[in-house]
Amino acid sequence: MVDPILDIEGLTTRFFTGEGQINAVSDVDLTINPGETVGVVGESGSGKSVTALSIMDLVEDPGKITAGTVRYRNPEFAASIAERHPDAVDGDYVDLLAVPKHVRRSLRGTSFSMIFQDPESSFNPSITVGEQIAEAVEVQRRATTRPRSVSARSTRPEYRFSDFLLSTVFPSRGYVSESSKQEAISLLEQVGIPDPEERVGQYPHEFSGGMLQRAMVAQALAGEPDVLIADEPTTALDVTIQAQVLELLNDLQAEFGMSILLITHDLGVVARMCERVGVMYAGKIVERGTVSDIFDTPAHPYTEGLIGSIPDIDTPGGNRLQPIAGNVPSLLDSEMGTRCAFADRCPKAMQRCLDEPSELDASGSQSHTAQCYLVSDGYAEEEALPAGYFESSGGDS
Amino acid sequence: MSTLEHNNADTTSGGDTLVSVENLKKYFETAPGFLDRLFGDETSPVRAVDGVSFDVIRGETLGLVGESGCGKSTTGETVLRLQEPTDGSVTFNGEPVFELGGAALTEFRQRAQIVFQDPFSSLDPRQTIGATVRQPLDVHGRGTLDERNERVRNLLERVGLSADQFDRYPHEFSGGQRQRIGIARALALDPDFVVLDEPTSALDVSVQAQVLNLLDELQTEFGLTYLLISHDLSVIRQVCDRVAVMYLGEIVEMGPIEEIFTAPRHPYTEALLDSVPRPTTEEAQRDITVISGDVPSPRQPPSGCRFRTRCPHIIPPDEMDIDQQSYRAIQTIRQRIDDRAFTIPEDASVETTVEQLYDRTVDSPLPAVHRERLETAFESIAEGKWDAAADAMSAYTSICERSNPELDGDTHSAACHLD
Amino acid sequence: MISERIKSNLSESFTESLLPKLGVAILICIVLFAIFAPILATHDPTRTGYYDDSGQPYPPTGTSYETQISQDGEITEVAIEPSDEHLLGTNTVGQDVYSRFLYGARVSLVVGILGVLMALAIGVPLGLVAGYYGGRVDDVLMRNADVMLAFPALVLALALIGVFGESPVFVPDPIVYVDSFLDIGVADGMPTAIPIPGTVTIVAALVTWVWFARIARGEALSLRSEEYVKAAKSFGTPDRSILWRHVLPNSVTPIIVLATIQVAVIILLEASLAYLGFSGTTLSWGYEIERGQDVLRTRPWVAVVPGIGIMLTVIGVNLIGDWLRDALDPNVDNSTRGA
Amino acid sequence: MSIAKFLTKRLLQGIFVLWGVVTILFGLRAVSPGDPATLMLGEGASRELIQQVREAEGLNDPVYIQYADYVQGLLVGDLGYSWRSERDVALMVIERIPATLELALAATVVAMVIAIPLGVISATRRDTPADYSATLFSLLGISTPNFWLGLMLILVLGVWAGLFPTGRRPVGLGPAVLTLAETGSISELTTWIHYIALPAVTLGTYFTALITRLTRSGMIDELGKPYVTATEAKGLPELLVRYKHVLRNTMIPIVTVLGLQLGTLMGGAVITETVFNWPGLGQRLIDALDARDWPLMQGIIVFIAVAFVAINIAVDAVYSYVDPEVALE
Repeated sequence: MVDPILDIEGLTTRFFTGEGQINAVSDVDLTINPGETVGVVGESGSGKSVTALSIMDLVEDPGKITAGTVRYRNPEFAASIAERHPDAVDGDYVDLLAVPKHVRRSLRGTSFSMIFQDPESSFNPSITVGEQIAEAVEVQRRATTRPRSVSARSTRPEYRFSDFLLSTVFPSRGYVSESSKQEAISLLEQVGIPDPEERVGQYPHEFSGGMLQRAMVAQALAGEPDVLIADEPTTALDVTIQAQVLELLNDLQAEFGMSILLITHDLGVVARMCERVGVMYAGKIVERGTVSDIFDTPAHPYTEGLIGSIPDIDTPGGNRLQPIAGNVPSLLDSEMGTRCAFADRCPKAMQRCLDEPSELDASGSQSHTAQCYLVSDGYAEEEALPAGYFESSGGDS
Repeated sequence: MSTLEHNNADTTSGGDTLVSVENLKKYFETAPGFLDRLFGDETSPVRAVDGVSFDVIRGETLGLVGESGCGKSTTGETVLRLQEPTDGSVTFNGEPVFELGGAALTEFRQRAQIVFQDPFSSLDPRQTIGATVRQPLDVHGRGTLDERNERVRNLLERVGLSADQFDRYPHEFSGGQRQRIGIARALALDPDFVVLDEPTSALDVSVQAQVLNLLDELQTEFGLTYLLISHDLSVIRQVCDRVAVMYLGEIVEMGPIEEIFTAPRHPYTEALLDSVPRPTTEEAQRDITVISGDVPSPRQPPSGCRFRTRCPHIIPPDEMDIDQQSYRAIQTIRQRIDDRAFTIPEDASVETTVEQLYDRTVDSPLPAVHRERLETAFESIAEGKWDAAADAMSAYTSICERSNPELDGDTHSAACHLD
Repeated sequence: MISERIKSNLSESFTESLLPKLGVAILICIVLFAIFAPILATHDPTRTGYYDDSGQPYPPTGTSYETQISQDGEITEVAIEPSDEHLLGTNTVGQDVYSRFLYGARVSLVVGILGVLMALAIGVPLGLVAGYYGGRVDDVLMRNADVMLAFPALVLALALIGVFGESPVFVPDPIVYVDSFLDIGVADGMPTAIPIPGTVTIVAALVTWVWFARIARGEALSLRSEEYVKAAKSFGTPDRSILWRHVLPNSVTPIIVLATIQVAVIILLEASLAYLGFSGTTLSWGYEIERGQDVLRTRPWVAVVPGIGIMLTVIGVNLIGDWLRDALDPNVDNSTRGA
Repeated sequence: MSIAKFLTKRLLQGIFVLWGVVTILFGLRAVSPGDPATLMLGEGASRELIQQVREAEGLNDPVYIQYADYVQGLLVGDLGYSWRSERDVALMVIERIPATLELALAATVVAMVIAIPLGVISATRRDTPADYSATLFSLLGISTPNFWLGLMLILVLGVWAGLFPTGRRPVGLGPAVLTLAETGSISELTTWIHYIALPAVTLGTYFTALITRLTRSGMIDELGKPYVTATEAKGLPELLVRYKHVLRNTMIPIVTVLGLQLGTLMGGAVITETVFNWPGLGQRLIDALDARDWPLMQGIIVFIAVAFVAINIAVDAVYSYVDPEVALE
């Protein structure tokens, strides 16, 4: 069995807002093996994007990662920081939540890259696409020309206000070197953008959505990352363009061998791209398994409901869909209580689901597991709650 | 049923046609100011809808499917006269919609309604949901205030909300609930015809299923006719009786739902269906034809068939011996010559330039005859003679460039030169 | 029209930070000063000179102020220092600085508020109509707005006042009027009418309306493509009713914020005009500062006190403007929606 | 549409605006009370003399002819003659430009140098003492009437502390630089700096406060945009993200606002010049208003409008350079 490149355990991220504490991500376990594509699927507000941002250390105020470990396997990196941060290092693994911010930042763009949902708003509108890709190349170039141990130790800013002033007066004194700009052209070519020489000098608004998403893929590849995190990479695109981008990601993975963490709400995309899947609901992974586990033998009533809700493109319509009743629950701590978050909408909810939810069986041997008493204790020993149980109390808004 | 011939006197020909759209066009001009005119800056208009014809039969659900920017939403809004058309006509129940005025227009406004996509912008945040749903009744002065309030309460209950939420504001509701409120508003005047403009695309799948079921129930209950606009083929198949597929302002294929989905005739429809990833275990192994390129600009749509720039089945000239893949590649090169899109290295010799261009554009070996033509064209490019390059490639002109195929007019009609 | 969420945002940001409270406190004080000036004042703010210990008027009756200067060679004898009699001293013509401070608040607030109300009445309807209909109407309005913006507000105001004169309007003092029936403690001899600078108020509105028109236009322009406006059109709501029921209520927030900020701007404009001597009333803080300028070295309070008045009032108004902007701006609560 | 074409278009719009300004001024003059000839000659002039002058000045012509004459004069740079001093208005305007320009530039420099870093610090260290002080400073800055601020500066720094002179300045920048070039003596230049310090601070305070606020709020808005997260995800140095990406995009709208606020700067200059007895255009404008000297007043206002239009076109030019999308859409 291979060692995972990324091993996440108990990841918990909360937002501390004026209205109260929001439990965006609670106790998430996830492993990603080298060269593998792992999907995280869930509806809006399920915490899947925050999970991605937490791994990248890009959670913004008022959000905070409050618990968990994110262990990243990279012997070279582990060795380089072992001396200064012995607590964070465990063999080849480094716990990224136990190292200082600037060390984690040094992994962005080089070990981890990210693609975002909306390419139009993810590029700076006033800087050319080529320059922005070249920046990513430059990050990688500087990281490799300088030993990592130095960058990990250094707290001196790499870039200062004076550099900015200089570059506004003398454009040649900018951060990005000429060779990185050349590299940007070949990256654009690699992701299948015609006329890359022309395209590097254009601004984001001169690109179509699909082209811009390719450019973002190019930007993410600049650092030859170990893990590519794709957060809804095709949601903003049309289906024919989505097919192009998914194919591109598959080809590039075959070529570079990176692992992909694919975050999406589209079960079809998961089925096309992934080997293993985690289903998220209300900040938790409620079911985990291979694609065939999830689609052929879903164990959690939520997964079942999700699959039942999707109209099937390959069979004649007219039959009623089987929707999940109710709405996505609030993640406000005060409103969540201790019950299983899905109990209100679950057709099979039992009394015990209201008292304390089942745990996700995290033991490694169990590849297919769900956070539900139906799975952990075999089939229902108790009678399901009567239909309409929640309607009297369940005024949602 | 024929979409080719239609005249106002003969509205009963289909017996049950509720809405008939004839050659509808909607162009968006970027209104030129005085100075624009002075400078001759009248940019070519966006041809959002460019000659669309279809009928909607009473009681059916007609789907209008296509990718973003294909003009499907504009079609929906223009049919309801929320936008003034550039050309064409729409008949509703035998009345010419664009010529209506006064009482007849008021009547039309009551009988045709719309449900919008965005549950957040479709409700006025400063109005209670009761006032929102009541507004159509207020405008048309239906009954007394008490009667109207009573009707609103009934409607709210009918769409699955509670009548005592009358005085709440939109922000207190979830996306799915807001969409229900929008539906209640559209039903307030008891319309015959409802345009559903992407009614579920902003919703999560579990909520989408609830709303689709609700729309289905309401259709039976109130005898509604729907025009469903959507980019989601699964939704279309779930709820529609017939479907029209749009590409770049035109309908490329139209027919009964099952035929379109099981035996698509237009390469675009085929590609569209193929591109949708299925949530099944077999999906990873399914082979799909990925169509290349982007949708062209609706300001300058391609000549002839608008899909030809991306079509995987573009027709080579008669008697030309060439495989589809090479022909596709050559067509792409021709397009780029027309766009002057090749960058020529400044200080390279003609030979190296030709070599470079050839390497960049051709992946698989070509028969000698095609290779020679290409090299001639690239030489002209290297010398800066774009027109000569285009001439050199003119042997490849396809029928798809020369003429725009028409819908062939059967129950299941497609606009393609292939058959 | 004001939803629960806005109310809760307002109260939340009010209780959470100090500055809005400070702003409200300052402004309440100034408003109270202004309203109850006749009761709080110790002297008639317009009466020049003072009475010496023996009760004899000084300078002697019949001697004009100028004569007094030429005889003594200096005027410092008239502007006396703060004392029990004159809490904040007197100005160069012997008027009580404290009493004038109170009455000055009236002029500032009335000009600021009236000016903004007039500017709202001109700018908002024009802007909404131009933005909603677009086309020719919009072109004409925006070109006019460009022309208005090319004049510095103060310069345009000066030019207009040059043309139309200062035309002060004497408004009867309601407090003194009430006092004539019920004795509510107004000292004898308080003026029964106060002068409001008429031209200045109108000019303030004329140089301000453009900003309201611009913002209302922008709101209408974006609101007209909102789906709820389209929905209203789809069931035949007349344009007039759409403007009134949808467009206006949804543009109110930025207009209120702008109106608050413009009150501050107009107060400063009035003070500047009065300082330059174009106000039409001498009962103004700006005018007092001008008077104090000549004796700045020896009698600083004459200029300092009214300056503090202007500053506090404008700070109060700006703090409230900031509070409204922070609480009403829909962009602010994005932080909780990202999760 | 090319950038050149865009700017030509803006230029034509600018000419339209100037035409509007000129027309409004002419209209105001036409409705203003008082007979120009009487104003020119003084109250005691004889009826014959007044008639003579009216004839000579074309005041008896129909209004549209007077208007045509006036616009025609403007087109060839003829601003007419001052009623009071009978000097060429164009000259009277030009001779006062340097002083006002010096003041405006000095104030702008003061404002930019202080405000932008202050705004950046305030936005990136929200809710720290630095942010609070910057907020407080900008609140005071936009709330203090500048003539009063000028007086207080004179009182405190000039009179009490004796750090700066308070009288009319003895030398302008031009002559001071000339002296430096000829004799190598910097004493005149230091005198000039001494004299301009307080007026520049007075005029600049409002702008410093305004730009600080705009920078802070603009920066906070900009920091919340998705591209910032995406840029951080690339692993770029934090300060690079902050300056090259965020500050740059923040400055674009600020420059536009500043262009529109030029009127406020000119209004402020009028006041500041009066307070400090500064020999600039603003002071001359007040004199002209006091004397109801219409040609002079018109000349100065037209000049200000020209400057306003020119600067706003320059702003658009900068705009189209840094952000082609916005300018050309």
